[in-house]
Amino acid sequence: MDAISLWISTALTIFTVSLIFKETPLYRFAEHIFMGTAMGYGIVLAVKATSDIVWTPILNGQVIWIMSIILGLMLFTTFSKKHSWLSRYPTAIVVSTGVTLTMITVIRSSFLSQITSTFLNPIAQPFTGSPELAINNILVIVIVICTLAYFVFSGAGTWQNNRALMLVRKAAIYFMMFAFGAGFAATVVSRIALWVGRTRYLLAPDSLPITAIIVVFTALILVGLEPLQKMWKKA
Amino acid sequence: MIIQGRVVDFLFVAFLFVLTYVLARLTWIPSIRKIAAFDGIKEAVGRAVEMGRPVHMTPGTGSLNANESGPALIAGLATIAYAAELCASMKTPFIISLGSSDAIALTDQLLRQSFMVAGRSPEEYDPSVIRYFPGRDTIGSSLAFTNSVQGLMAREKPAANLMVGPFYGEQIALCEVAAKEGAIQIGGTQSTTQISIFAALTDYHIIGEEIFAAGAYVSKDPTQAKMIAAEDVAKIIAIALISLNALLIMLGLRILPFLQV
Amino acid sequence: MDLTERIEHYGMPALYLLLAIGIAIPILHPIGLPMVVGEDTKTFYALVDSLKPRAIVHYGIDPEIGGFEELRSRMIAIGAHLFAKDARIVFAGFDPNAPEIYKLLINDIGVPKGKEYGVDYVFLGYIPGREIGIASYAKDVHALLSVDYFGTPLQNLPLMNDVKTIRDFSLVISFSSHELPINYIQQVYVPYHARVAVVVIGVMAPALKPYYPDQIVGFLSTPRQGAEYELLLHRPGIGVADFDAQTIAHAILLIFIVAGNLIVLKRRHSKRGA
Amino acid sequence: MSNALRRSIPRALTSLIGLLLIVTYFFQLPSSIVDAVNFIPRFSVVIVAVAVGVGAFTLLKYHVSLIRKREPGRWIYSIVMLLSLLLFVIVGLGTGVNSEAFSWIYNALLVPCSATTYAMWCFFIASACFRILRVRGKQAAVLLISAILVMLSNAALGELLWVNFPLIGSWIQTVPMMAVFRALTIGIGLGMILQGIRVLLGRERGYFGGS
Repeated sequence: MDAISLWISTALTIFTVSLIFKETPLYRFAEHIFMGTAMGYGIVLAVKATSDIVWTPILNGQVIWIMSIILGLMLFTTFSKKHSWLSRYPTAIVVSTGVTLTMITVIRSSFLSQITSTFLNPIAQPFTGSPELAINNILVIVIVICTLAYFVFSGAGTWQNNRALMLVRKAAIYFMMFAFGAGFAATVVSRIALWVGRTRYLLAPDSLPITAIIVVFTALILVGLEPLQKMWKKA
Repeated sequence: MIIQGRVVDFLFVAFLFVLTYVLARLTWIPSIRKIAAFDGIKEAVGRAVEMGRPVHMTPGTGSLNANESGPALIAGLATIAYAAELCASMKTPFIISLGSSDAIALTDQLLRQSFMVAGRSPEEYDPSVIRYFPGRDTIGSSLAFTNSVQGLMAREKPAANLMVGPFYGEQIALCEVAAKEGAIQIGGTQSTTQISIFAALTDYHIIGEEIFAAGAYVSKDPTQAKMIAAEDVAKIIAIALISLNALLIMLGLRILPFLQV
Repeated sequence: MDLTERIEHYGMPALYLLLAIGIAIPILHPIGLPMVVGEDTKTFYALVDSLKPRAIVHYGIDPEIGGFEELRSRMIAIGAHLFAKDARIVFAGFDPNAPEIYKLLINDIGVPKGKEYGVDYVFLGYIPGREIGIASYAKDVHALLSVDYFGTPLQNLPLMNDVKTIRDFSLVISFSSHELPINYIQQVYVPYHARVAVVVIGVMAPALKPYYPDQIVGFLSTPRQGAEYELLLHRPGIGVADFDAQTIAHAILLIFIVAGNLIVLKRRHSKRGA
Repeated sequence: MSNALRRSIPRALTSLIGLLLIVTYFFQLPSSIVDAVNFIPRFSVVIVAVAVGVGAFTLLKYHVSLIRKREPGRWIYSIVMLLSLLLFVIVGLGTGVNSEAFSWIYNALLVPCSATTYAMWCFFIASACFRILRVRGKQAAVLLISAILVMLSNAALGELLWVNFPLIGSWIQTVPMMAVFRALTIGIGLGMILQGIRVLLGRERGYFGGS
């Protein structure tokens, strides 16, 4: 990478990360650059995607694709008070495809196959299986059932007040807390690895001096900006 | 003919459709258990009123027509519409960060409705409360969205931060920045890999499927409660199947093949 | 201000600074903290080590660019090991970031002298379509692609003449930061019973663990396994530095968690006293 | 009539599309019908792509208003935003996405910003550990214990204390954690299905029909 882009990207890196200490004009600058480039990139990608999908069929005489563009443009009516209802038509198409496609795939992947993978043998074939496997299988079955029962919403004040059910719900909360703790901690390693990678970039031989200069500059702004502004106001 | 391998799937969907239809016909109205997190929304808005600071809400990023993120986005918007209604009736300012360009029109419509329900005139509704940042649907990653929302929260110092919808890890940044400003936090998502972060970091956690119950929970329409009851029936079927199998498999019988058709 | 208040007040910035410095030190000067090599790493190492010379291996570059850092040390170590075992490697990716990552990776691995592009390794570029892409790749590579990433026709590449379907691979490895390995299992293991090995980031571990060791033959899921692999390979590199950084960072975190709990204890104590 | 155009027809359209997609997914139908129905998802992809324009317009409208008002401490940055947006769009549409100039800007501006935003999560998870992992009550204690066990098993520290620490961590993740997440997945799946039914019946609050 050439020197200019090395300077720019190192500066943007340090300005962005400085938010963990304070929001300064440096972060604001990097933030708006990011916002602008991301939006610009999004526009370029969208123009490319639209022309890739729509252009060739239209040239081949499939005029119906013009409809899709018109429907998309109807979303712009949201900026008008009078005609904003027109945006409901494209939204209807988008929402119903999204919801329905999810619905039909989820039945298998989240419902049926999750149930069938909980079809475990609680005694793990008593003559061949290991006791650990049996304990694990029983635990899985119990936890899945308790957690599912926790999310039964109806029947409040009537049959949900059953002693046993209340106990099940209480157990479910603890099971969930235990799982959430583990799930939270399991992400720690990956998150640290992210910054390790960025540190390796910042401390690479050719960017090390640049990093040092920009870190010092950013630190000065972080510490000195507020006192300076106060002095400015007094004067 | 039903396509091979989809028979059980079809029967199940058909069953749910029939079940909701039948339940809707009944005069019986199920009572729904309290979900603490939704009452937390009231508390959060109340605190914003006290402190005179805005409420920040976001349904995360994703596209309305995408698998999984679409339904979660709609669920998030339902919760946000409810929170916006509370804000409108208490005349407290709020900001909505959107990371989905296709949801802007929908959000706008929902907010107009919220203002009307809250008894405010539609003229008082200012569309600039919707702040859009390029998100997952536009550039394939939520990082630009996250970066901008971090900055927004550091500047506007919200008293409450409501995050319900599809999240992919960025909530850790949003929660921490909001926590630094002392905001009360409520969060929920459909993504199982991300639920733990919300559970650990938020004051009120809308756990997993509870986000889909939002609309039903806050509305006074009895049909909504019946929809929740239909879901409960399906859950009880799942519990029954798992326990039944555990019993039968010990006797050497297998019911698994019937579910794989 | 007493001690607990001071910890609460200055805790965050101190934690950030310590973390940044603690991670920077081993990156500049790897320490080489002691470690035990785990079973999963040994299994994976043996898997690659037992490859016959000239065996063909699919090397799936399937992470997002953000997930690459966590996988980097393992990708380098395994790549270097494959070259050392005289395996022939077909690099390809089902994530759009594959070309960017390939450029960094091939530089990191360092192609040994005498290895020739087209004979000993090829790069097929990004293959779109995710699960569908994997399925057609497994069925017939030549029907799916006619040229490699650099535009060379596949029939001009000696290595590709020995590859027709997924059955020609002795080992299929996917390095990924999302659910693509599951698609490999569905499209490569289930229909063809190819030997699939998977290397993923920690967040994906719970999703893939159930498939190991029944459907997949090798499974690595934490960055420390990169360091372990480097030790087995006698080629200490960034994995060892990463491991040092992780250990230091975890130590700092644990100290701060203890400090946070001390604050809670102290408060509870003083409340009771008052 | 106007009410029909404004409410009933979009609602009917939603149900119709959903029904068509469900039927073609489950039943074997003549390929001409299947092809026709398959147009719908592709249409919706185009709509979503065009919607990016709505997003861009919303963003620009807000920032232009900041610039007009000369909002202190904000408007200069809005100009920075506008300029970088324009630069990217002009280069991107002018020279194409595979050009040298485009990839230079991409690598110098977009890559460091996204990589750093991502890498910052390291600091955020650290401060979350410090802030959250405290024994405030019984539930928090359970969360803390499992979090620490998993963290110890992931780092070398646990192993130095006891060789079997990594086993504990992986057991927690493969048995209790997996079981809880499986139950959550089942529930979330059901939630999505029922939401789908609500949308198709025009009863979902997060969609227009809910009132």
